[in-house]
Amino acid sequence: MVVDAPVPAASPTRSPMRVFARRVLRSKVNLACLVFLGLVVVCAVFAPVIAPFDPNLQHLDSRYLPPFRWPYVFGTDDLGRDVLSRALLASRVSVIAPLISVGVALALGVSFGLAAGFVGGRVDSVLGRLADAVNSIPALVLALAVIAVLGPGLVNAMLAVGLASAPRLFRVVRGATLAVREETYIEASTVVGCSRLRTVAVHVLPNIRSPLLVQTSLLMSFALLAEASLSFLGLGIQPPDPSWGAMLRTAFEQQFLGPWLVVVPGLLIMCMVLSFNLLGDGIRDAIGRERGTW
Amino acid sequence: MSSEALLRIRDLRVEFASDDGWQRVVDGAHLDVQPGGARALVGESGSGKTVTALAAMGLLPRRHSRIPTGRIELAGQNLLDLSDRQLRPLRGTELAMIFQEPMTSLNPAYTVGEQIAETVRVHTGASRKDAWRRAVEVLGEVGIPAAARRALEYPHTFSGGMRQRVMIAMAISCRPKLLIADEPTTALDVTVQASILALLRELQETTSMAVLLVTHDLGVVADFCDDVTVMYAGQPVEEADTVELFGSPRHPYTSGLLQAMPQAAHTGLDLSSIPGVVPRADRMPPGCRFHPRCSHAQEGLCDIAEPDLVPVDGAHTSRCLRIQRGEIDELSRTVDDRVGAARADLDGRTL
Amino acid sequence: MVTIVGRRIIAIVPVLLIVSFLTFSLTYLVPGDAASVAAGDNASAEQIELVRRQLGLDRPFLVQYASWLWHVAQGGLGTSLLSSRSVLTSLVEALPVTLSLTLLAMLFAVVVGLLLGILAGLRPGSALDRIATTVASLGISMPSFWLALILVNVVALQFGLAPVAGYISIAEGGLTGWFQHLLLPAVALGTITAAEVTRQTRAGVVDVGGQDYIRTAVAKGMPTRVVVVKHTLKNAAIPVVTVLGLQFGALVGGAIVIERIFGLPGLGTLAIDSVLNQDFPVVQGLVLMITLFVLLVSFLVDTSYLYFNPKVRQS
Amino acid sequence: MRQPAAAQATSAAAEPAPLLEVEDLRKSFRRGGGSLLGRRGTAVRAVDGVSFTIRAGETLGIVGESGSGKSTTGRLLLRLLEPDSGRLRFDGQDLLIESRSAFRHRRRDLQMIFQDPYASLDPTKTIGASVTEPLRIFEKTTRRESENRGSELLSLVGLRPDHLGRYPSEMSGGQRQRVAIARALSLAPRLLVADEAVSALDVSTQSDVLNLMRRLQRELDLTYLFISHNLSVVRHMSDRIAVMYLGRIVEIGPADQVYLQPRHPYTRALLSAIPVPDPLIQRTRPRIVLTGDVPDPAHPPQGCNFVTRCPHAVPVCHEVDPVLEPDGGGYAVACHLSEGQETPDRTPRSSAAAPTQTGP
Repeated sequence: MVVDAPVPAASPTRSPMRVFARRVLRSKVNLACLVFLGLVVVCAVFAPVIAPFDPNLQHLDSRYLPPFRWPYVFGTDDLGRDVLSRALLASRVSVIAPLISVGVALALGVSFGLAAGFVGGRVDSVLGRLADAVNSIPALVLALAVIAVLGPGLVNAMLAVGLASAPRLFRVVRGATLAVREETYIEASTVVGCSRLRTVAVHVLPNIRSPLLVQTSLLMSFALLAEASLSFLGLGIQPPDPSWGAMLRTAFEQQFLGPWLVVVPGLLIMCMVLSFNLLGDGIRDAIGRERGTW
Repeated sequence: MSSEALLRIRDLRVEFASDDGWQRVVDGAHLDVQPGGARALVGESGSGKTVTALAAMGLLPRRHSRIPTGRIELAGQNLLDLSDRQLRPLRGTELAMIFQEPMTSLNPAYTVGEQIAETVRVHTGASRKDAWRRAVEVLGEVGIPAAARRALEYPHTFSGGMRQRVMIAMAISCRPKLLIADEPTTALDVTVQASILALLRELQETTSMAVLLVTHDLGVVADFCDDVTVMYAGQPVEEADTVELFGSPRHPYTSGLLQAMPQAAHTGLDLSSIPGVVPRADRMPPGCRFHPRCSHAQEGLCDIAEPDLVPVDGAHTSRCLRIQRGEIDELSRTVDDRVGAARADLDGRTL
Repeated sequence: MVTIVGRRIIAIVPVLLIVSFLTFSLTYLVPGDAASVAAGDNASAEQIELVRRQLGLDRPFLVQYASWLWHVAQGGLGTSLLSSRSVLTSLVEALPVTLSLTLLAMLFAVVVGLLLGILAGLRPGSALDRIATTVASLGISMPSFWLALILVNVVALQFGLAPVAGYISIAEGGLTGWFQHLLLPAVALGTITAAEVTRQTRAGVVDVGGQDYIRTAVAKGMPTRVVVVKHTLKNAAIPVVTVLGLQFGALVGGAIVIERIFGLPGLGTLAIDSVLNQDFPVVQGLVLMITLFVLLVSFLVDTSYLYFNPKVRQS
Repeated sequence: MRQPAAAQATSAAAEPAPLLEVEDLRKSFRRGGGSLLGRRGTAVRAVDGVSFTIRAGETLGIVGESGSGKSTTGRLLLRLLEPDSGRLRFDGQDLLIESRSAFRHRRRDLQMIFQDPYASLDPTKTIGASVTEPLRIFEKTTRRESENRGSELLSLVGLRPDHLGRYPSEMSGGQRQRVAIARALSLAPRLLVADEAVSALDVSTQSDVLNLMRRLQRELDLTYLFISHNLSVVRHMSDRIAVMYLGRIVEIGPADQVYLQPRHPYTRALLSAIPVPDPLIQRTRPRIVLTGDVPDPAHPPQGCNFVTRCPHAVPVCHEVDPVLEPDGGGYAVACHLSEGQETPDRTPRSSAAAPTQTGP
């Protein structure tokens, strides 16, 4: 009998994080998503340099141009503004808006989630009820209510979305913390003399990073959709600043005169949301296989 | 003759898909179970014993595993030739299986009576009423008190030992000729283990059902089985009658396992141990798979030549070149054999 | 079992209280002044003061909350600052539209999602599975209002197969008229949920398929049909039902945008109007009513666990 | 690491005072969880009045099946759980009057090894980081110092210094358990609680770890509380054995005596249930097969805890809860029948105590 696989030399030390990163990057889908997202960030940073026109410049003589009419690659809108230039500038909003929301959600969700999961007892039940309450108000409705108070605008809208999605993160963090808390190494950390704070920071947090990463990715996509919806309703970014959602609003208002206006911003939103979603799934799969190794 | 064997496994190889291609986790499994007999399949984790048992039931995950060669014969019929549809009527009636984890092996959404009655209905075409009656009857047979009432309850209301009894009831409900028990008592307490083993022994006597017991516990083997197959790293390394194997093991691995068990009275001494770990399926050493851990290994022989499983003493087979060549005479089985005898003497009086 | 249901109902109460408190406090974060908004643009200081006293805005915060809550509990949601109509009346008028839309969307999502999810989950890795998974990934990433715009453009404008906008109640246009007007909006709204249900169903079926008790069922010789229908689906249903409960809120949120596109006079349209005009009594009423419905749905979901999961039933 | 050893040497010269005294330790858990509405679950008495002492340098084994409270007892000693009542004295000092945070300095003296070596090491930390974490907490060691001490500790437990940079996922179960032992020893503790320390290991590896623990005990003058469900292992390791059932000690005494002349029917059943790895002996020895399972600890039976499964139960057992009665020689049993006629515990000691004389 012959052993098929040659005996490899002892493998060099691999940190779990590096192993994990390699697993994520091994998938072509994940790689493609990362490349696309990277591209959007590059566009956002260099939008003014790349854009062929001033995004707000109105070419009143060339309104409602369908795509591929030189020099307007993606055509022009109702005011004769270059769609490509607007889409490029709008990528800034698509990068910043989810960051605001997810930042808020992370700050609230992680701290409260860790507290609820690790301390448990009364703290847990009070925070849990609070999260339940906020969570039972649909995110967009909560955002509307906050906007009613603070007035329309991108930052207000995204703060509201962040607040509304915090309970989701809270639940994930709390659940993961509860699971990790049951692990023997947490008990062991108490035995070797770690204070509670040290245990949470050094032993709990790093061990919930995987589900946290997955949720962050998924929340980014949710926040982007929410931004688009609110801007579409005119409650997010205010004219004349472009966002992909706001561009769809123009398309909606002009759907008889320029039906093609709906294509570019919609596709961009979808690709970006898809990237975040697929990345989230990809990370989740990589964790799955991480668990399954022997 | 082995042709009389109820279950005959010959040269069975099983491979699992992994990131680095197919890995052979069972490499030449070989065993017989006689009608009404009890065969033990022993090994540590990673030895391939459970995979062999699952292969016999046709329960390997289809998409991640394959069987490149081998025969699994039940009463002369090669199960590997059968389609799933052909195999299905045999499961539960000819051969049945119980598992290590009684806590997760029962469907949480149905009552235990329903799960047993369902088996009876599918295999015998019995009416709902008759099937239920039979379910209650077997629950009683396996020693569940107030069986008629408990049949109406859901699995989560049963303790681990009771769930394993339910699993056994389900397995024997259609009177199979062979029961494959995969570590049936590993998850249970010793006193519960003792009662489950007693139950299996009793069922074996009353129904003349053959049992293939997969276990890592040599004590359980000594208690329950007529014959033993010891597996190491995907291969059977020794096969013999139980008394013979425990009395004079003919493979260094077996003797190592026997010596590693803490024994009655040699408290003051260090335990002997087997250095190292079981090699991974993709990192099998050349030559004898056990040689890197073997105290009897000979350079230039064991690390080069691959031994076969051959008879060394009557029906006693061993996969050790040095034993086969007669270079090792006696492998000690315990540090002091007299200890065991003394213990027996003692048990006879105190218990 | 009755006590479990009772306990679930009681558990809703504190959540509702917190929500009502949050909603009520919202108005206090307003930079402006509710009284001056209510009194109108050209009101004098005395007039504003009068309105303030009429509205009871000069009392302590908690007292105001208590009296507000007392009124709310009796159905008194106040009057709109803009139209001076009863908030409750406006809400009750708009509610059937939104409910029709969300329930139809939910139905669409469940039918499509379960079907695709089960087919995909039974054969993970097959071509059908890969197609279903891809479609679900796309569906979940598609902004519902973008899909709505495309549907309007293609189905309604280009081919004229459905009305572009508007709502007709069953009383007015019969079941067909009602259905025709809601079909496109419901599909647009339900697509994300359908995709979510597909994924969850698939995951549930795959997960249950790997459980020990499925192996037991196979080992005792059960036919594939029994293994799938009886042993797999009932257990796989639990996470799916959970997702449905969570998705209801998302549907209501999504309905706001969809209603705007299709010109449906539902809660969403009401919401946008009142938000833009800072009509707080209406906003408060909306938040409360929507939350109540979300809680009601999640209560129904919880109750359905009793069927799927005997452990919950007996605890 | 050597300092406490010296302290012990002096105390060992005189009649050794117990290192740890446990008195009437109790702990119950609530099951069925309370809610905001103040509903309370049923109380489960996990540890129900446990008392014992451990002398410096000895090993006390605690054996019992699941639900016996043996692991809870171990956790109570380290205050991983707070006892409901009882007294804990370590080296003469009351441990329970200290606040939880003040108790942290006791970690230097009291350490623990856990069952599952796959779970007791933080998967995101290197072996070096895990082993030296106690040093960094208590002694604020520098990085280089930690590294040196880490290498020393690893070689003490038979691992190589280059294992320091590895992650737990790259090590075998036996190696991980060695790492866990090294971490527990880093602060030179005096008492080591080993909770099912080898249960998750294969037989061949298990004996390695047991040998290591015995060697370390000799070299470092350690005191062990060795908790396991495996009576053979406990017997191999312990000087004295306590048998627990449903939260109580039912029998405690010198290992030989408990193992060779068990008096409590449960201990006997337990011994009889462990199959001897020798078919000739195993098949001829008489056995006691207990009926039924361990009762639900939330609803323990009336009278003696063991009465529902006891083959010898007499009416008094259903009525009166037996107390653990010491015989003065460090041996105690909680059974009404321990001095009675129907249990043959009066076997002549001579033959039982000298098993090695009966050769084949």
